[in-house]
Amino acid sequence: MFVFESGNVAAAGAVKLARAKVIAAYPITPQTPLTEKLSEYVDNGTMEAEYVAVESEHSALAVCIGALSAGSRAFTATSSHGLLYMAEQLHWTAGARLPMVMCVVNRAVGAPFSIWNDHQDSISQRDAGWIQIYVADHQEILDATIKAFRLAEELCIPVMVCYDGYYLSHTYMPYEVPEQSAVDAFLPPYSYRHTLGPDNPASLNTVTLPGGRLDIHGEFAPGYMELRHSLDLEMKRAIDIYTRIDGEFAKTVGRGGSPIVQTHLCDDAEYVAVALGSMASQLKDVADTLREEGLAVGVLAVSMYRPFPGEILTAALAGRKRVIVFEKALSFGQSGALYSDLRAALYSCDTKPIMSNYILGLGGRSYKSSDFCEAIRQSVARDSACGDHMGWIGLNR
Amino acid sequence: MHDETIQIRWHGRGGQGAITAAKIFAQAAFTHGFPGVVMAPSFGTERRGAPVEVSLKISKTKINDLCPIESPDVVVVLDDSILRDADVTAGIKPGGILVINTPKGRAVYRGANVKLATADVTHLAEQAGLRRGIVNTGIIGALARALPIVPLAALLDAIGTEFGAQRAAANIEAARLTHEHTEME
Amino acid sequence: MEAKKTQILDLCDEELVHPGNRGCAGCGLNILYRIGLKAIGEDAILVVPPSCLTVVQGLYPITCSQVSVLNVTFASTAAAASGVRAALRAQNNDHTKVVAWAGDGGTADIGLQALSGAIERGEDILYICYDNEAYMNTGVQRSGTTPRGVLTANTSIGGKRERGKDVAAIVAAHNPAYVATCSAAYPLDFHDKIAKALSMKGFKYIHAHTPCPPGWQMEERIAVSVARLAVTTGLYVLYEIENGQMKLSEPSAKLLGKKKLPPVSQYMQAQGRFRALTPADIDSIQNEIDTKWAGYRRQMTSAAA
Amino acid sequence: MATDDLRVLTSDSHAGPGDAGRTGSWRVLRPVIDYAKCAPAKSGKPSCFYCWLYCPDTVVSKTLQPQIDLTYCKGCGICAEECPPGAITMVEESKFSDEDNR
Repeated sequence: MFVFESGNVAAAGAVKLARAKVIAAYPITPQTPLTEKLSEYVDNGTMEAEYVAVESEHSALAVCIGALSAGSRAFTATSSHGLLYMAEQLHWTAGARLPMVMCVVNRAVGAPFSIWNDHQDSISQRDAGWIQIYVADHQEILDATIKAFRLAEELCIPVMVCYDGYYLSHTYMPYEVPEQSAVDAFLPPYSYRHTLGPDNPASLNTVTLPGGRLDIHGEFAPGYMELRHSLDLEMKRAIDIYTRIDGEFAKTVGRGGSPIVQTHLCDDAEYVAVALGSMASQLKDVADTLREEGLAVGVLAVSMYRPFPGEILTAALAGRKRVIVFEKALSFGQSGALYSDLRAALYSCDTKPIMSNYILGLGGRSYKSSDFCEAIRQSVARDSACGDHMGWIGLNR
Repeated sequence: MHDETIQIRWHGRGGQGAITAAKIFAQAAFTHGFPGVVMAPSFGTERRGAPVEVSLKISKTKINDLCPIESPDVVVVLDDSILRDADVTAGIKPGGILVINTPKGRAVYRGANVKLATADVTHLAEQAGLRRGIVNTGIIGALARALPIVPLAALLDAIGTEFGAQRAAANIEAARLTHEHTEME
Repeated sequence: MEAKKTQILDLCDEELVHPGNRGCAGCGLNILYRIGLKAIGEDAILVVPPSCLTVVQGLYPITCSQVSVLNVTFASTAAAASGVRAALRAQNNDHTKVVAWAGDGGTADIGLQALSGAIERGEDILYICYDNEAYMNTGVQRSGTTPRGVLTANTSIGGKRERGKDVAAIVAAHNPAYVATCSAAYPLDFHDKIAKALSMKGFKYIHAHTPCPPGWQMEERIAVSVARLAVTTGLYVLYEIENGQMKLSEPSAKLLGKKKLPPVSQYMQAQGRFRALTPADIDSIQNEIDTKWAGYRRQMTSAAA
Repeated sequence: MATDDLRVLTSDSHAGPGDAGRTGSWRVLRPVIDYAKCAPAKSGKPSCFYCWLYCPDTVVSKTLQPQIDLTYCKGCGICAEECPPGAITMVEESKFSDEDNR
């Protein structure tokens, strides 16, 4: 069934279809309509779940940590300062290997306050041990959120589904809502290997020594570093596992295809524009326009940013003349984070493309398709001897 | 492709229902031959009474550009008092359509290169049985007259769906009446 | 009807805390934890933030606790416990008890926001704060409940300048189902208050005064007797609050009949941490205690009249 | 254990004695019970057990002749302090021979 709703409602619908049992949330713009909608579902009985109206985002994730550890599927969502207020809990969730799913409705981070969209919030938490998925439209919000529960629960690694504040959260567009039966067939009931309770007395997340230690049976148990190593190994498997999960989703629900990266006109592209989120979608129009001008431009959307699909990106981008990365976030004193990651991934290929990094849209600074066109033309026109470069779009100077 | 997109910018006041009006029009468009429909209120906070904008893009293909409208084909004004506060025709394409709820007829707006459509929606909606000041369904009728891309019947159906049994009739009537009484240039 | 008071012989013989844990010799928390778990039983999930209890529980992969424990971040105790309860509710499990167990810093300071939120929501959990009146686990720094004048690692010259927070009163101001104060010197009272709290629905709070030999700068062997002095001198009052009504518990109620309480200086002189107090400071504390007890006596007389 | 086997692992500790090792070695003073004074031992009926009640370390048995598990007893002396008839004395560990420690 097609509906015409906002991105936040699409996300809420996914959580309902996924039958989350515990929802904890604290209001923050532009996340609020999502969690308001969930509270409405719980109140009007269309969703059988506990809604815990907490006093902070830190507590929101704490409630979810408690719920997941005690054996129930949980969900929260946040934005900006809310995500950063959760920061220690983010690391805790990943370290505890809890299969959490959270939507991050991307918003700029203060000071000064900005309620508008950029990616600084989630990008600054890329190293928290969460899988990060960036989506480009409402259908992807809904599908990715449902798939995220499968992924999180198969790997015991938390997943952030990130989508642009306002551009997606408050924008209405049509999307298809799957049947509950199809989602049920795709997503089995929640199970967690470490579920606490009288049947399984254990103390979870206790102090762990730098070295290993014998357990009560005299067997050698790992230390902190082995647990971290395991998290890293498992997270890297997310690329293959999510691809498989996407295939199963396509079978049961009927949509899917390229869950890790998505390309548009890339086969013969000499120049490839790379971006996260709704920008990547807009770049398709930009590529179409530039193709009409005779520029062989393609687009690559990075849908899964953590784990970083370095091999897939290298295969897709090696040998191109230029790779132009558009970003709404910065690692201050360096460059955009996606750009650095991508540049590092391409270091190993023999035919390295020249790279450009454009920063735009910070704090909701407006941009339009013609800005992307202009930046790509500018990048292409640069003397290749000048090498890689960084530029800003829309900066008043 | 974005060139074939019809861009409609709505101007209203917070609480006036511009978002609902745009949503109803968008839903009807989606079910009547426009797979690409994207609607968004102005990004940021909304305050009751303050001017608000809504962007509505309608296309035969999927819309990828989610940026707010800068060059509208059509501008819809829910209340002529907004003309004092906002430059509603900013960026409007030459030959674009300006739909205004006003009792003043064409005298309300003097500007070149714009096709004007006016209706006294406030009055007509009251006549249809709505409480004074409810103009969002009426204005849909005016837009349907000025931009006949969606059959009126489809719009009236969409209004009915949006408001449910009790309030549907008066809202549908408001749109129908306005559609009938809209003055086109 | 008052529930029958548990006697030592009635206590469950089964131990839910293994020996050989990392608690300091003479740890008051260890007494409370051992006896408390007897009241709580195995059908429970404990939620514990960083504190001495984290250390007492043990280092991965061994724990002294024979019940389920979820260790959580410092500020999140009451919220995480709320999450555990929400999950159990979603699973229609109304028998497993959810008990948050935190120190004074984790309760009065960094955990106060989450605690307040959980009480306001009426979460069906028991929250136990063991109050040893400083951040003992990090090496004895002042906490919100450290009394005035106490020497700690970061009030090492003249002692803490400010009064301690009355957390039980803060909690009581939220109107939860149950509030009680306890002392490690009265483990049976602690046991019975836990049992009573767990028989109720809604938010229950127990604040337990807990001696810490290194933090209080005293010999291990007198830990319990010093904690007892805090009660018998009238400094630390044991009570329960139900339906907004406060009732003194037996060890404190006994003091009502006394014309004159034993001097509080006995309590202070037994510990090194009060060294910075002058005789005048102790006099003024004594005056405060006497005024407080005069008030209790008046209340009792008017209630009886 | 190969790290590949650690998939889906976090720290899940399980209960067992001696997390901190044989904590009896921390002891400087050893509690010695004089059963001639000890109430349950003397009367042959369960009674008193203050030593058991107040022991922070779960090392006193609730038996007619209470036994102290010296493997883990940290020697805090609370049992001696709280014993109503004063049946427990704290004796310096150096007074005991290796033989006694068996």
